[in-house]
Amino acid sequence: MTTIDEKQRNKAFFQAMIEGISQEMERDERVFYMGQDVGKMGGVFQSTVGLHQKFGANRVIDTPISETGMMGMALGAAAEGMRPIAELMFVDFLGVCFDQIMNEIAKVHYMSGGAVKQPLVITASMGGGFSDAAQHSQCLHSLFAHVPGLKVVAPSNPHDAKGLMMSAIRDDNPVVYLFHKGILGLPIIGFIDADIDNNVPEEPYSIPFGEARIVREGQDVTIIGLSQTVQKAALAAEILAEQGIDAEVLDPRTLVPLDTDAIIKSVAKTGRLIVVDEDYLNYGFTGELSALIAENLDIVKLKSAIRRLGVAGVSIPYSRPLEQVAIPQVEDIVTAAKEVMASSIL
Amino acid sequence: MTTIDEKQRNKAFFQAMIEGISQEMERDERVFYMGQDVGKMGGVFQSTVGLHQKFGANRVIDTPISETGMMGMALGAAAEGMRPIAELMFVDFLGVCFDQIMNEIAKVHYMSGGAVKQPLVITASMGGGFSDAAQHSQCLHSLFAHVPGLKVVAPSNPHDAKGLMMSAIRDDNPVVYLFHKGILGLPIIGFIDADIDNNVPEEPYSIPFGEARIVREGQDVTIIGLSQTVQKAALAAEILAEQGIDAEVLDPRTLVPLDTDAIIKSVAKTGRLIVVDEDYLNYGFTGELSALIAENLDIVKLKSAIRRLGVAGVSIPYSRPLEQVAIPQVEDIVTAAKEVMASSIL
Amino acid sequence: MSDLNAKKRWMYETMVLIREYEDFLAMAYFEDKLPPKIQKGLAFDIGAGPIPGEMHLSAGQEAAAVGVCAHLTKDDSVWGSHRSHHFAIAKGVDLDRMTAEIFGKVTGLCRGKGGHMHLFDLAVHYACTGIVGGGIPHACGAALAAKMRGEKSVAVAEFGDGAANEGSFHESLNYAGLWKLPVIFICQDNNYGISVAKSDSTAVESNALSRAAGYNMPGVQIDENDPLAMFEAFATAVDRARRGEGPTLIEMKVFRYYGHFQGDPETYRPKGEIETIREQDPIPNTAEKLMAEGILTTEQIAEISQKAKDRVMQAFTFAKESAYPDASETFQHVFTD
Amino acid sequence: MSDLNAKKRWMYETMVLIREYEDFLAMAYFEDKLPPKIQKGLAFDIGAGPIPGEMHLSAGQEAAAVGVCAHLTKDDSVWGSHRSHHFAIAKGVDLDRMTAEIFGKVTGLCRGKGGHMHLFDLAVHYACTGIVGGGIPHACGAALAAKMRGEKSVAVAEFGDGAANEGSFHESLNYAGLWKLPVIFICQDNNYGISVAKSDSTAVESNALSRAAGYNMPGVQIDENDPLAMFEAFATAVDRARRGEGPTLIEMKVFRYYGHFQGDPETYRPKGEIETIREQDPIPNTAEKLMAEGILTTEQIAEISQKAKDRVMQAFTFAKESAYPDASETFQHVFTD
Ligand SMILES: Cc1ncc(C[n+]2csc(CCOP(=O)(O)OP(=O)(O)O)c2C)c(N)n1
Ligand SMILES: Cc1ncc(C[n+]2csc(CCOP(=O)(O)OP(=O)(O)O)c2C)c(N)n1
Ligand SMILES: [Mg+2]
Ligand SMILES: [Mg+2]
Repeated sequence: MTTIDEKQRNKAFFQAMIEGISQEMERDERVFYMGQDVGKMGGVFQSTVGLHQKFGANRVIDTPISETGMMGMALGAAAEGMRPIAELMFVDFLGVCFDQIMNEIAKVHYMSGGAVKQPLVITASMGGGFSDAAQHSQCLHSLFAHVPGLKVVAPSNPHDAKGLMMSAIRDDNPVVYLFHKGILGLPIIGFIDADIDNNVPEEPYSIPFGEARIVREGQDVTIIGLSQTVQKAALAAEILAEQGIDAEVLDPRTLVPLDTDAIIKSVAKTGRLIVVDEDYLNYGFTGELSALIAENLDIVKLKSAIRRLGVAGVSIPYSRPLEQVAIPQVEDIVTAAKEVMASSIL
Repeated sequence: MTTIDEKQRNKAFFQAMIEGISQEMERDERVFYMGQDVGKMGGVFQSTVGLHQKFGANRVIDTPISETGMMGMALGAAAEGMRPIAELMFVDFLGVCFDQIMNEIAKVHYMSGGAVKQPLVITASMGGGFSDAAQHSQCLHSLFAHVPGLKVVAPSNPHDAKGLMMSAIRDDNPVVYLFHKGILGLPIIGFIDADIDNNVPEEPYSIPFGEARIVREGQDVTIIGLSQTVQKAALAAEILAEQGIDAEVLDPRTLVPLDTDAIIKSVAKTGRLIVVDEDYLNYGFTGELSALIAENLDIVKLKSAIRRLGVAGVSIPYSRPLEQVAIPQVEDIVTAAKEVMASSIL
Repeated sequence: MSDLNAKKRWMYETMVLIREYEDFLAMAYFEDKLPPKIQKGLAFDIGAGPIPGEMHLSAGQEAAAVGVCAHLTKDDSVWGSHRSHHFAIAKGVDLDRMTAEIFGKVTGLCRGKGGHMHLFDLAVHYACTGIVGGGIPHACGAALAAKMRGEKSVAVAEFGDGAANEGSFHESLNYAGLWKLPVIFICQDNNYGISVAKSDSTAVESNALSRAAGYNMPGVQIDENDPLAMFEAFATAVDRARRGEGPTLIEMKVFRYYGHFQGDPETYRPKGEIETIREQDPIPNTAEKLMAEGILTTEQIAEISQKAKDRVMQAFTFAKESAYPDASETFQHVFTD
Repeated sequence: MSDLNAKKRWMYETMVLIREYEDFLAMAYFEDKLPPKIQKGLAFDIGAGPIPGEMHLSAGQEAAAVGVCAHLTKDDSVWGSHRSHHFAIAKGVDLDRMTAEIFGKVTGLCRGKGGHMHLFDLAVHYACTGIVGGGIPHACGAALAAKMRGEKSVAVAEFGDGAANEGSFHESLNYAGLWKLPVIFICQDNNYGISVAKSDSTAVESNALSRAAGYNMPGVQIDENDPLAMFEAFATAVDRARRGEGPTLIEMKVFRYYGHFQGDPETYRPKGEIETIREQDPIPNTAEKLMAEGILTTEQIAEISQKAKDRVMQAFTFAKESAYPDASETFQHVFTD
């Protein structure tokens, strides 16, 4: 959506993310990166390509397949003044180390009455769409966001990928940084690119948490996504525009902190809300955003009932035709928007 | 709220729960119970008192402090036709075994295309209120409910405790059964008893999942809680009644499946909703229930914005005066109800 | 033919079938995944083609599977990992339905819902999981069930060297040792966890030699990729388990002939390693031995090879010709009811 | 007095202080928790009184803490568990602020937010956690930080016999052995995990003797509840760690004089056990030894006892007299900003 000028420096998401990490590692020698296959291999999803060569095996560290140990070590190292980045290869694996994340890392600062800091970043790939089946396709941002004490970041585009990574590393609190495999721009996985913002300036820059991005302004209906679903929403908005529906697309970018003002403002303007998510539909992100509006109906006048799209009560099936149904697609957003426009509340 | 007649057989929650387990273990020899200190000791929260004596060490099994192993074994045993009950001493410890719950137990039936059954129950104590601090006071039902493939049950009173336990054990699917320490009726932990339904018939009975209980009928505002917050809501309703506010108190009893009809019907009647929870406020139960109404504003006409109460963005603090603030109390519900009654939407 | 010789022959045949299957799949996997059929700019599209998603092949690890399964009955269970085709085949999983599953077809073992890391065949008590270490306690649970019911069946957990560093390994082995469960742990040491060599992930040389004692169970290290060595070691272990004397940890050196997943550039693999391990391929080695023992002839070896090829072709044809599940199945099988 | 004798004296004094603290706390804990002050029908109210919540006491385990901490500097870190008062005191945590924390007061180490399982004192690099096994990898992380920065400090993880069956134990020890981290693991074998005896939870007799080898580190078992034995064993371990040669696992037999938590009916405890272990109390034993060595006199022992009582009283008075945090603090300290 940005117009390309001479100054534009287009990068893929994964490159932008690595650039952010690399610049922070240069600036601050307390920053180090650990995870499975993040060393020589450069990450199974190329999340660390070049870092091992640049910073050496002492700062870009291959770990055993022992995520609980890794997360616990991140806590200990952070408490002692280091600034670890710990990568979960797939966010699906949070289950093997969720205690360290939920009960230890997230709680130490609070439990210590502010005495102990946890300047660490947990990175993880997420998302489906390429038939990697039920245990390797999940988006589980809602689980992290539910737990007080974690900041949760999920950029939708290369520009934000770098700026939010730099903010994450500079933050003195634990930050969960999630990257969707289907927007990384890897040469081995199909990806969606609605050209939201592929311009990645070379100089370091950070993007504050808690500030939503208005991806597209519109008057008729607000569509909020996260990570890859922002890309899908942007594509849906283009189709909708052709059909005379002027959608506003909003990217909260960070779930914690959440830019509640921007969301309320947008829905107050359009009077209609669709929340699109690739995480499970119930008891999560789509519920929280819908509730935010439901709590503010004294200042937001809705024209239609809120509409939620997500992975509705099922695990991610392997077979492609089923996976396509389980995960909300661009057409589902288009259909939902048309239905919302056609409906009205009592 | 039930009137006591001669047939009334009052039992504490923990006794009712044990009776349910015991009767199922008598009926079906495939049922066994395992967990830490559930044997001779009868459970740290007396969840298995008498079972070890009655059924022996082969069916009521003390485990090492190895929750991942235990949950994984429950899966394997269930796949081979047994019907395990696996107890997590505190639900807070789900983190050390969440992979087995989320990626294995919850998904096996779906991933196998229906071939493999998982007739097992995960029980866990939950809740705070007695200064057990951040890692031993949580209510984490939203985390389970977010994951497709798990049924999630949290009874609020002794009658339901037995009936829902029997249903849980008879269910061919994985069921998470949560009991709040502050309603168990133990002689060592203070508890709330609004006398919702303490009548526990001796003969076996099961209560179907997905059927809410209307704890109190009312016209002005619907208050929905879960587990202990239902008790608190019932007490709040009594206070509100004295102040001329006629609250309807609803107990969904099971989060998955959720009795959406009952909730919609109640809120359609009262036009006002307060959701009270002891789990964390954001990205969870209160959001889901609010969203349910927000999605149905074409059939529900709200008079006021929805109001949510929960543990708002903090871990549970140890110090009593802080914990009292962090966890929604009866007075908070009363205040919220009065505010909701006084407000109105655009 | 003696029972033992019949088993040896079965092991050889099964190894050949597995190898044939994996080698065929290795290539079939790339169908429609390469330019120009895929999204512009991609060099390879993991999600494209008739066999989408990750693919972990077991070629080079057949010996472990056949040495184990030669001793198992249908009632014994096997709990595998992300790299488990060899055990599935050796355990007798229906090859047509397994292949259909890998193609995501409705005729698949899981009606297309599981995929290659999630093969379930109740008929032969076989299951696997994609979470490293995740399946190990499942085997303990099956063993516990057998023990509780007084049945003689055993359970097998099979996993890689990398999995032995997960907490689940430790907890499972402790349960097994403590409760004397009829379970056998098969650690296949292919020297890698994806790109990381065992010496960079594991504090000790051998899990069997250094860790089994920590759980009060025998640890057996098999230092050669040889089905007969596994056959022998497992015989002892399975007897012990069936007698109610408890678990055993067996570790075996195996080879990973392909990348961790298909498409893996394997830049971490030392030069010449593939050639070295290919030279030690247990299939021709076993063929030689069985010929020397008079159990197989050259003609029979050719026959076995042809039979395997035919069987594989039949399975792939079945899979290809099967239909995809109907979209409505997406919302089925969450719960039994 | 020689350095060694001064250390021995310090160990004795510190043991006495810990014991005095725990014994006093054991009783103080029950204040306002019994009828008639509590909810009708209750026999005991865990949440009532000035010290609410669970309470795990370390009386009988002092020897482990002082034998370790005698070798540590302020910069070395200790990572404890739910039962860690002994290590906190031996590591030099501010006793007033520790006690205020246990009372939930704003002058507490954590301004009242943590409670007795969550004591953090950055000044002396001390932390603990209520999740069994949860703190073990934290020590590895601190050791990793020291190693990365080329510092000579070491980290200590202290935990119980029950914790050694958690996956986190295994993963942590593997990291430590693999990366030769300057960390020492102290497993305190009090023979129980709540009500379950070690023989009912652990497949082996000794973690040190049977499991350390699985992580390529020395395992030392100390079969007596003796501070001097720990002092010696730890000397070797800490030297090794500071020399960059890697971790050690030390296991020591200790006693749990109280219930798992205060209020525990302890019906699982064999008759006479308490008497037997009380007879072997290391405090009088150590006093005798030090008197025989001429390090302490009877008068000094009485003095030490009185000093400990005074110190404990001072801490409890400080705690009692301190204010509770303001309600508004509930919503502070979630994030640094
Ligand atoms: C808990 C978990 N962590 C990481 C992964 C990613 N992963 C899949 S296979 C694999 C390597 C496993 O190594 P090993 O156990 O030796 O098996 P091999 O692949 O060599 O057969 C890894 C790290 C996973 N699937 N699950
Ligand atoms: C992960 C986890 N599981 C269970 C518990 C409950 N629990 C608290 S202390 C304890 C016993 C621990 O035994 P051990 O490690 O031997 O320490 P001890 O209490 O004997 O000092 C248990 C089971 C817990 N806190 N964390
Ligand atoms: Mg391997
Ligand atoms: Mg113990």
